Amino acid sequence: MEEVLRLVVERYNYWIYITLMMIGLYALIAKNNLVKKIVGMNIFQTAVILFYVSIGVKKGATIPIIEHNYDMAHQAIRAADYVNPLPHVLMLTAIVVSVATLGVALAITIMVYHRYLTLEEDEILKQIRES
Amino acid sequence: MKNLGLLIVVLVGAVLIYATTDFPPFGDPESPASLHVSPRYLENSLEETAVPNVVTSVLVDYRGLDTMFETTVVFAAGVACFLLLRVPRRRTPAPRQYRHRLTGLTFRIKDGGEISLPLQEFEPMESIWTPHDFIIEKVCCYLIPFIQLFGLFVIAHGHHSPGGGFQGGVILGASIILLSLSHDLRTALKRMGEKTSALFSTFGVLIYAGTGALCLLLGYNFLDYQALDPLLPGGPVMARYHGILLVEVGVGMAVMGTMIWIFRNLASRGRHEEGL
Amino acid sequence: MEPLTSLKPLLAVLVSLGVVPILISSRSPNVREAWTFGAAGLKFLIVLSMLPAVLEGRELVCTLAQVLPGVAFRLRVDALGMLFALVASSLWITTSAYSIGYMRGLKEHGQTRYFCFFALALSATIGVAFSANLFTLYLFYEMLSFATYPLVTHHQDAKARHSGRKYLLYIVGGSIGLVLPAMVLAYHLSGTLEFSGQGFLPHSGSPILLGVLLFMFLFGFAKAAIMPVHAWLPAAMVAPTPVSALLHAVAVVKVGVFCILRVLTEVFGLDLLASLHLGTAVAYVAAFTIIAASLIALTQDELKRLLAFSTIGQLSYIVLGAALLSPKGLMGGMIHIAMHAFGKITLFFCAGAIFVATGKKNLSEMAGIGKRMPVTMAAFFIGALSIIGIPPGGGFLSKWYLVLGALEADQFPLLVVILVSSLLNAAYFMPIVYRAFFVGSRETTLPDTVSEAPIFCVAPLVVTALISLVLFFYPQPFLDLAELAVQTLIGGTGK
Amino acid sequence: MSQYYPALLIAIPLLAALFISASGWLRPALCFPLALTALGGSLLVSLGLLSNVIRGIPDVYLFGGWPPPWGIYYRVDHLSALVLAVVSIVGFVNLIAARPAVEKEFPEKAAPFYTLYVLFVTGLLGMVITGDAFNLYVLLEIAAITGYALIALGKGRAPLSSLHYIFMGTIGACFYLLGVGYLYIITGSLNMEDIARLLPPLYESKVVTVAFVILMVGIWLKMGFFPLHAWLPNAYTHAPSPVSSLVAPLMTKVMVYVMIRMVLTVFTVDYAFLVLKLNDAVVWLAVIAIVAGSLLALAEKDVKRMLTFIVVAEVGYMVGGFWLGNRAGFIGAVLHLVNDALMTLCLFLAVGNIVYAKGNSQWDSLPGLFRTMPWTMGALVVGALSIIGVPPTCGFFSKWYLLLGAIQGGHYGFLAALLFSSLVSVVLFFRIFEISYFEPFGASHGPDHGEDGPAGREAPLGMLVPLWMTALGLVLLGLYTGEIVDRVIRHAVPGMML
Repeated sequence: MEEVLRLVVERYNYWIYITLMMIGLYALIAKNNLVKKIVGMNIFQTAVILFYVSIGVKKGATIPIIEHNYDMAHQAIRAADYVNPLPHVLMLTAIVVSVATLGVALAITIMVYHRYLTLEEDEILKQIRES
Repeated sequence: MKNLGLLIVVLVGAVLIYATTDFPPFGDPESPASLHVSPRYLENSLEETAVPNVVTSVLVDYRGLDTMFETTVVFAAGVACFLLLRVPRRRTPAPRQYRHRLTGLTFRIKDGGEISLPLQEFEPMESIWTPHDFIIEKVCCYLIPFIQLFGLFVIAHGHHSPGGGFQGGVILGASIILLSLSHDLRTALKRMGEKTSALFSTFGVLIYAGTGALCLLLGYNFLDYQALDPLLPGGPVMARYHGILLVEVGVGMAVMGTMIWIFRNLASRGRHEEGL
Repeated sequence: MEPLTSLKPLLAVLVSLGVVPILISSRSPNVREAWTFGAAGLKFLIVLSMLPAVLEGRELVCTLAQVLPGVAFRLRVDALGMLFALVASSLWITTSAYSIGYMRGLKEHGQTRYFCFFALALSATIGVAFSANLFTLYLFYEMLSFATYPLVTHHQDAKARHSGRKYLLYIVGGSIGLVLPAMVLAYHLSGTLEFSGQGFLPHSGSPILLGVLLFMFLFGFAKAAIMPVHAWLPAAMVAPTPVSALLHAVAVVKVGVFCILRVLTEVFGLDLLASLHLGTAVAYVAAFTIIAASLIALTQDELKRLLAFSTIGQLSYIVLGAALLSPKGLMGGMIHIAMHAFGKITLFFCAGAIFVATGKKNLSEMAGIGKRMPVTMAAFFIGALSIIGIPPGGGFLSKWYLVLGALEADQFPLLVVILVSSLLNAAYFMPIVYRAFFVGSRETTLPDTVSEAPIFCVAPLVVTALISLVLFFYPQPFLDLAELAVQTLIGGTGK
Repeated sequence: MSQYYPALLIAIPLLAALFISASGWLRPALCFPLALTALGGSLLVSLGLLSNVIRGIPDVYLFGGWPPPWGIYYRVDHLSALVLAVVSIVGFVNLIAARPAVEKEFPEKAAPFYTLYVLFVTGLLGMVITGDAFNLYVLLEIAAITGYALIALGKGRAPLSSLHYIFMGTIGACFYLLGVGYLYIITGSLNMEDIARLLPPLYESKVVTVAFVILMVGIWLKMGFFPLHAWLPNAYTHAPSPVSSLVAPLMTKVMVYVMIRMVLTVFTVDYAFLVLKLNDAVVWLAVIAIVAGSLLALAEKDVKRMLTFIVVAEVGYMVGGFWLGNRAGFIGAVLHLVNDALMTLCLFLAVGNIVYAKGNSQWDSLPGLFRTMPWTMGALVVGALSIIGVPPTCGFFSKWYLLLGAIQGGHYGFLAALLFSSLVSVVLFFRIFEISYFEPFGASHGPDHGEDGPAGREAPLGMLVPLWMTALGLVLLGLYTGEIVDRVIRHAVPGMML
């Protein structure tokens, strides 16, 4: 029991991201409104970002900006003092990508709305079937 | 659909959770991710690129290619929104409305007619239009310059503090977007036209890719800012430092231009009318 | 002897392929047909020019590309291929002449298309004849299938569409559904597809697998029209008569039979077939087809359908000959390719000539036609003689060898089949000839205006009929070729 | 010079895309020539890379001069060089054919169209050549976002289809990203070869297993592998024809390449085939994909839509062939990747011509096409024969290897599925040919021989030339199969499969 508890406590961050991700995925699959789907998509992407960022965390470390006038001659920089910068870099990219996707998705949603005057998927499909 | 979605979600979630048991604990400084590649960035960044902000140096230098494509993604999104939404202006005879600048009186001209009054006193307007709120207008007028200044600072100071081209570019873009929100789209367009924002976005990416290509021309690898040494003061390490700055400016331009571009096309469904 | 490397086989294949762009581009029918003639003549000459070397026992080889490990796109001229190519290329000339008469006589549409695909089909036929391995064979086989489709469906009406479907179903279904996997399996077993006198399949393969493989080939090459995959042939008779004549009496069906011959002799090899008793099995399938097709032919009224069923029966003679696995039987089968080709094409030409002159297709309407079209019907008589196997028709020789082969192989039931079938052949052909000449003028339903078809129709059929006769007295080139072919097959086994 | 090829391959089209966008505002007439130059340039570079690889010159390019695993590097081997060549050829040829359609359908938006077009190709080229797992994700998104936009440009329900594509594509890409994250968390590296080096001691870890599974699911989503294909037919059908003929041949093929690359370079064949033992299951999935794709295609009455289902079936060919896990299957899969890209291009170009002339590709617009558009239909026939698998077109040879692989692997279900789909293709295409050849009935009769057939004109020369280049390419590719396999693909076969 203790073992299990420890497992959960030590890794709760992953559970959170998985929960978030599944919320997003569910919205993507099950929601009828296109904008809600897009929101779900964004939650989904954000969950992945959270996952990555949480990889970078180190206990007792600070942000990865080396102090100014760091005296390198006397003291080597210890990597353990700074959090892992790589996931942050990657997630900057991923954030930008998700923004770009969001932009294109919204543009297309506007086109869809303009064409069918609704954002409810079942109504749109009904219109398509009837035409 | 709902049940299917639930089923899929539960299944996928279960698989993902199943794997977490083998993950290193949260915040473990001994995790492989903290031990394998990243230490070098932390330990050598200052020495190799003279940039204290390791995120910046990794972003723009060590993994500069990713960032170049990332900027390209933004650019592509801008072009995509333009391609999909922008309605080309067509000269079809239709009723038009004009507002007298000084008095605020509005005129309606029937199908394609012309006004005989001096044109510079009038401005065209659309039917969807809301009057401006004086307080918001003024407050934003004072805010915007400071926002822009801050944006420039974030770009320029990205080497030493959190920030950089993306963040600064977004802030700059937001200032123009705030202008369109507080006033109207046309006012903002007058300050920064569609062509300007599009070219900003294009040339921003071009600065990035061009810097890379310049390195190539100077006989080094693509994006190896060391190549800029002969052009910039301070030796090869500082060449990297300056190269990063150059690229950050490009990123800032691209992001700012694209944000504004996308916003306008989304907000007005590509018509660029006065209202939003 | 060393095989000769030569471009001639390739030229022979390409000459008609090369003429297609010219045909498409030229607007004048005369120029177009002159080119067709030129290509046909040239093709025949090229084939003929290779004859001496082949008769010396040499092979001409032309490798184009190595496409798969151990499999090349390669052409090879051997005796059997030469025999077939000679028949096909010589008949293209006569058929070209006949086509002109027929197509112009009936004012058919789409003549350019017709001549183009005809040329393509001939290319493919020669290609099959000169294939050095199963892959090349398959390539040209498929090419022929698709090049023939527009010819079969030339009339572009609902009936043609239906026949086209049937044609594709059997031919392409067979080649993709059966031959292709069989080929891959054979390659998997032996690592090669190259024909060789002893067959290339390893003798160690499981007998059941080999048996299945054989029947996949046998029915997959549906152009050979062995029952039960014969139904496309009568259906394809909706095509214009020259198409039926050349393609369905000579090129297409003979390609099918030729493929089966190659498979029996050079993929499996006679020894392997003998040791597994597969030859007998094939022989009985062929025998069944012979009898059944002849019986069905008896009941037909439409002349072209009758000829189609007759063709189905005759094709199985060739398969039967090979399946006897005896030298004489093999020879009989091979010669029958030539003999049947000349005989049957004469008959088809006659059917076409009658159609051009009278518009009649059914036998019941042809009573007394011999008096109106004496030349045509005389040629018909000669062709029929050849098919039945009565001297002085060339067909007699091939049947003679087949009978000898059956005796050699101690297969008395098959001997009986051959003889009975000859009787049946006579039973469906002779009444036609009789009714053409020997009925009173009162029974004739034909109008008085009917006379011989245009000269372009009549001349070719006279020529082919004469060749049928000549072949009885002077069968030397074909006999020699067949003997050579058999020697390479049997010689390899050490007999 | 040749050591710069990997950088040039990406830099040329990327810079050109920017110039095209700029010239759209400054000098619109330059857009098309710029695009043509860019793709022509990257075509030359990719051919150069291929010839380098054949001559045995290794090509590793370190971006920014940083050594792996710290920097990003591009690596060219036999497999990627081949796929690069295919991608750039398809992109180039299709661009020529795109011009008349672009000028007809959206002349005022040519500049952004060509910009996105070139960026799409850039993204695909980058995906193929990159040696970094995360870089691949970014490039994937470039190709995806440009693809979404280009597809949404179509008429009718195109935006909705594109939106669905966005949803599915984003899930796929996120799964990919997540899988890379899983690998990162236990290895600490993003470089493909570095990960492969670090993985073997971790094979037992659940993280690796799950990473593999979600990576595969993500990639399959992107390539439209059968149960995950739902977005594909709509998106490809409603897209404008120059877009369908770009996206349909390339996107799925490149994703197949990514799958092969992941298994080969990151996880290694040993892990995928020996430790996980998923082969049989995946091949059976492929069998279902092939059969289902073929059957669904039968139900369609629109040529373009039918082709999209054929694409679904063809994806099954490649995935199945690869997962057979033997030499012939591997060669078949890679060869089919090359061939299918060209075959699909040929077919979609031909359909694009029909759409150009008739407005749509429904069966109603087919009658009389052999008469009015003989060249287009001729090329369609060649493409169809290749899909069916008739020698000497290239489709036969890849099918041959796949069949051989199925026999050697003893997987008779796959064998049957391949044959079944070939036969269904015969039916599919000959239905089209029948309609366009026979109908309208009676048009070809009478003494006038149907001179007054249905009205219609052949597509412009600018569309016919690339179409016929592709069609002839199918035959040439078939005849040079031996060379390609011998010089290129054979060297890409992983050692375990020999």
